[in-house]
Amino acid sequence: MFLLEHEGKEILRRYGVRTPRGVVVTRDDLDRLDSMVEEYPVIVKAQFLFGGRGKAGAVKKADNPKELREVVEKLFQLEVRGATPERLLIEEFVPHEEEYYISIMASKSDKSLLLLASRYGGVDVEELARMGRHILRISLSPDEAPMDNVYRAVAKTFFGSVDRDLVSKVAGLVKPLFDAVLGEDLLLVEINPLVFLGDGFMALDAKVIIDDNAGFRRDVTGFYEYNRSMTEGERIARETGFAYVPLKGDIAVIGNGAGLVMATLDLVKYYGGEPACFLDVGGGASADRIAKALEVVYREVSPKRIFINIFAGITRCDEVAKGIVEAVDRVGIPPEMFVIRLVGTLEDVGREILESRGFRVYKDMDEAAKEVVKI
Amino acid sequence: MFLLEHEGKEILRRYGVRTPRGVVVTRDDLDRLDSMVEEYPVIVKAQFLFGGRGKAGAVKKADNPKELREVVEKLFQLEVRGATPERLLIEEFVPHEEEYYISIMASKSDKSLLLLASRYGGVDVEELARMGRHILRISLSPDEAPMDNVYRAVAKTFFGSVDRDLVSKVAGLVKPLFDAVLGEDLLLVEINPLVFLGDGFMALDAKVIIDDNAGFRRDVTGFYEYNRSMTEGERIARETGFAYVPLKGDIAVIGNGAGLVMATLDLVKYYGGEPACFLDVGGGASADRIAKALEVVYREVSPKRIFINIFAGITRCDEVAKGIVEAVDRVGIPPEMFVIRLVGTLEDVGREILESRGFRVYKDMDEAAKEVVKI
Amino acid sequence: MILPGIIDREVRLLVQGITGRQGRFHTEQMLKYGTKVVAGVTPGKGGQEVHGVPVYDTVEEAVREADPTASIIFVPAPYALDAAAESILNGLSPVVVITEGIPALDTLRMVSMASRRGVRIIGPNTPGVIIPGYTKIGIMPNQYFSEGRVAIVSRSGTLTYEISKQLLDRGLGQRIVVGVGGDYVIGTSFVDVLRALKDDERTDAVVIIGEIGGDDEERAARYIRESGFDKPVVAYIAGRTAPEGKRMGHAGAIVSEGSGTAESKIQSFKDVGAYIAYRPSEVAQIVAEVLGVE
Amino acid sequence: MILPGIIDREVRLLVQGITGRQGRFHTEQMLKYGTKVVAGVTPGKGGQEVHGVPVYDTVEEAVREADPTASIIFVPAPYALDAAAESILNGLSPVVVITEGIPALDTLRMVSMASRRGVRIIGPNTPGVIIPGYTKIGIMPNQYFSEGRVAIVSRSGTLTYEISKQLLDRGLGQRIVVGVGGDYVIGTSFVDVLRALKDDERTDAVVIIGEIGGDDEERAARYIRESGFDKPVVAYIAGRTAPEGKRMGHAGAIVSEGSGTAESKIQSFKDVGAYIAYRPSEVAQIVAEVLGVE
Repeated sequence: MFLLEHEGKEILRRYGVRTPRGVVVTRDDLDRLDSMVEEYPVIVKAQFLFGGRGKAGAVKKADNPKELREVVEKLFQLEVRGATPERLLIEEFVPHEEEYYISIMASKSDKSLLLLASRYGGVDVEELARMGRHILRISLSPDEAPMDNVYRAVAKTFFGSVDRDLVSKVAGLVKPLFDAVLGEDLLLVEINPLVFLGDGFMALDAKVIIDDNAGFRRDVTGFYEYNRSMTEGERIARETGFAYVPLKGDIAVIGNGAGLVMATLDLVKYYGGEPACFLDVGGGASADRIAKALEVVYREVSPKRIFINIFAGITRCDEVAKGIVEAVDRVGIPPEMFVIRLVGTLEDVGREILESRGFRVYKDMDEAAKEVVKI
Repeated sequence: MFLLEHEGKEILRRYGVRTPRGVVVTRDDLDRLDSMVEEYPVIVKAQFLFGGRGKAGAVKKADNPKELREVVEKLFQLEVRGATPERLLIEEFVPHEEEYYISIMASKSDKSLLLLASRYGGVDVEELARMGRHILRISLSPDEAPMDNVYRAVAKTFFGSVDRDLVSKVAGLVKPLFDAVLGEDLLLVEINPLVFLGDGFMALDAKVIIDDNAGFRRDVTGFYEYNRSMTEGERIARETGFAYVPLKGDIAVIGNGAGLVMATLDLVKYYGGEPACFLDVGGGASADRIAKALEVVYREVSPKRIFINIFAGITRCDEVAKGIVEAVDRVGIPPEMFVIRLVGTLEDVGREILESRGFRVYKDMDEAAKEVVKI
Repeated sequence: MILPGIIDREVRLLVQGITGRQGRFHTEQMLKYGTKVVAGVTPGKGGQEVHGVPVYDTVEEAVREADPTASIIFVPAPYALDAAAESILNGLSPVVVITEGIPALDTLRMVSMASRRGVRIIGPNTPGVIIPGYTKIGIMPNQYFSEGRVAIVSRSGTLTYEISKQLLDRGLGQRIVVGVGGDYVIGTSFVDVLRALKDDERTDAVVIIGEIGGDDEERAARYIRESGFDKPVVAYIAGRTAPEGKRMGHAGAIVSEGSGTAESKIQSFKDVGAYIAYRPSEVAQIVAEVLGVE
Repeated sequence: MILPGIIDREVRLLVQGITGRQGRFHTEQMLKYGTKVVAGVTPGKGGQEVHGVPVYDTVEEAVREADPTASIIFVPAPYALDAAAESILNGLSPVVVITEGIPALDTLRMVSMASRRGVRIIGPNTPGVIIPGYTKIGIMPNQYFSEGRVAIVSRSGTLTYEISKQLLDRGLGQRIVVGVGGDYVIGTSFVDVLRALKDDERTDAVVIIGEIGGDDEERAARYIRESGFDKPVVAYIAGRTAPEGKRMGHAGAIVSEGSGTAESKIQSFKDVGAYIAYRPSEVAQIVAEVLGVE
């Protein structure tokens, strides 16, 4: 789960990383702006769930209350990638010279925690790599506490020096970052730009991702992304445990298994169709669950057709068939909307149920996909 | 460094392990015994730096002040392996049925921390192994905190059950033990017997070894073994950084390198002599250091002969030679006491110095050893 | 029949979480397949039996009593690290982690404990491993696999059964099928499996079923080039049409800020001379052509 | 000339603590011996040179600038773990730890970090490793070693030079000499070295110089039997006359409560058919006889 910048910074502060003084405002605060901001200049940043805000014009400076008002109004109207911000972060302007980069992530390729640092912050790390900038990489297991050598390497990277005082300042940044990663189940904490103010570091930005899987041991329900405006279908899917992603097309795709459903989307597109959603019912779905999934999809994406692709292992084809019948009878989905491909466990039973209700049941995924795109 | 039982128990208590209420007495406390012990019966244990005290009669029960007095006087006179105790530990008598065994050690063979546990305490672990008793073994790196599976395995071993309450009681013992090992640089913590009192465990005994090498990060100078009556030579050796062990024979053995000195002892014995000490001057010893070593040995073990065996790498034979000359001139060691074997770096210079003073210098270790035993 | 590097010795399987619904069901399925399931563990359920398999309270006890060599884990996510650690500490390998939804830090800890002890973790969130005709340590339906000479390594479950069945329909059985798992962090990567297959005389061709997210496929391609891997490789990548920033079911299946795209993966495989299948049904077709089977 | 398992690749050496007295002296000695010392590290001394070897502030920088493959550590005990960790994190192997007096927990951490990453730690408290005629990563005096076909693995320093010289006197050079170190916990044990030597075609015979304490010798003996190790082994154990409970110089050299005795070690070696030398001078004599050299 992505955190908004201000949420990420709250976590950083809790672990002892300095951030600029700031205040979060919503549209409701427009009339109270003057009382909320005391010193100028300030930096105003639209809070989006993705990076690249600088380029998108989502970060602006204001030197006085009048400018602040203008900037705030402008940013609340800013649309980036189809979204307008619900919150802005207004922060003290922090003069600085150098900008640094640092991040720690759970790294798939290293199978460990990976620290990256560069003396050139402000641009993203992929760009640093393309520019041939030196990027320090250190891999530690979660059980391995960073030692002095880690702080020295970072100090050397930032300042070209392992001066003791600098190294201890670096420790005062890096140790808390590792603590935050371990303490909050972070998949990523990235500070870019990071600045050095002589007596220590300050995080001017923060990109933080919390591991959704850690929900059983820490509360992640308070964050913006968790509560962002979801579609009714997304909400039901989350409650029910489906993997569901609404898309732009008109052919709803439902199947069992993430890989199979992805492959089915690709196949629909391959034959010229446009998927309306991705919905993975998971393994061993009951008839009820299938009917529920169909209901979500039918109500929400108003598809022209529904492509059901089941390759049954633990899943039973009879349950799938019953679920389809239920969806038709109870939810009222028109039978002609379905293209059904069904193979595997109890295939014959499922086929019989469906054929007795007049459905055609495909064995071959390609044939079914070809049929579904003929709308 | 071995700790006395009461010292080990103090550490355990600091980490939250229960031990019997108790008091340490020395010979000075003999007249105050009555005021020091309030409840009876008590167990009185002579504090030695080695195990097997039960068999040696160093543990006794007393049911009243009179018995206590008798027992205490008796134990202060007890001689085991040539030592009499300076301190006794008087503890409440803890009635119990089962006795368990648990230990954690820095294990050379496993290259990790090794936890051993057995449901049969009271005898030592080697004996348990010989008896074919099941001993639980779990190896963890110092970075790997024990998880529930460790506590379950111990609970299963002790009680044949993984009942939640028992497992949590085990956790309340095992976690503190690991914490103590990590927090105090222990090479070994062994509780045998360990007893279970329904609401938790209690350590009736404690064998604890602290890593001497950790002296730079924790104070180990307060313990009994550190302050035990040492010979003058042992004290000087510790200050100077020699490895020095006084022995019973009459041929002092000095060399460079622990393995070489051990081999030299063996060789002396092989040819029928008895070593008076082991002294390793270390690598690259200066003339002063050599003279110092000779002085220690001469004063302390009053040897009939001094066997110097130097195979010089970093060590320089000229320094060794000068050291010998200095010991003769300044300390007054009779030249005829020496048998000198000297090879390696600057051998010729060293030999010349010594021969000019009338010493015979051997090249061959065996020849020198044969010579030294002819007393 | 073992495949050194993945399964190093005869498999005597321990099932952790054997008394749960999933554990029971798949124990039965594995027994039917012929897997030597010698023990189960569920703390507190020691002394029971599940389909004739004795259940123990601890792995240590199971090891003493039944001598298992490998483990499969059906324990819920909050307890999965602890369960895996217990098998790792007892030297079982591989440890196949079926459980879904394990926090990444727990998986990292698991992998780190394992790698230090030379234990192989497969998964988490994997259907497991099957060596048709020999053993199954997993949850894949028995009927879609049969002894043969095509190795499959895959990040997906159902899609693998689909492709495996299509191979069977063409008379092509499997040497081994390894589900590496759909999670963000996994213990065994494509490269680990390729390394084991490189000189395996029972393998004629390798099918890689990848998907968006991460760079395991790119690393596999690099390994193919650098190691001089000379068996034919057929790659299929799912998620070519997945939108950026959306997690497609699997925790690891996400394209973020332009990295982890299907295009990048397909290109990497093309660059090293692998055959690319654009539809699942093409996989079996290409393998058949490459091996000259019709 | 490398010995896979101990030294897996061409040695380009990094010296950690190069600006200290010991570091400087042995860098010079190693250079004289022909070791490719390519870099040194002392934090805060970056930019200097020691005997022509460039000094860096961090291992990471040294790796980027000078591409070392292995490291030797002369850093004082309180900082040795940190220094070793730095080399381990940068993938150098072997890491030869000369430092004496490192706490056992630090060594355990070192070994654990290393084993997880496939890095070999030699030592601590070791004279190092020498492959005569090729490279020296250590502090042993150059003059007592010469190219040959006898491998020596030893817990002792000076005693090893003694025995090595006696071998030379009989015309027997060394394939490799590995000081495993005198500490209580060490990274590389006798068994690790024997495993590497087992199929080494350049080794005709192996000398094991053990001492009291621990059970490394007993494990080596067991390995000899179980692996079918078929090169002749000559064992010498120091400390036969050491009293119980006294630490004889080395942290690991102590007989406690009847375990770790020289008798036990000698008996173990006898049981597996190794030749036993009772005096240092017998070692070379036995090796010469066994190899038919006179």
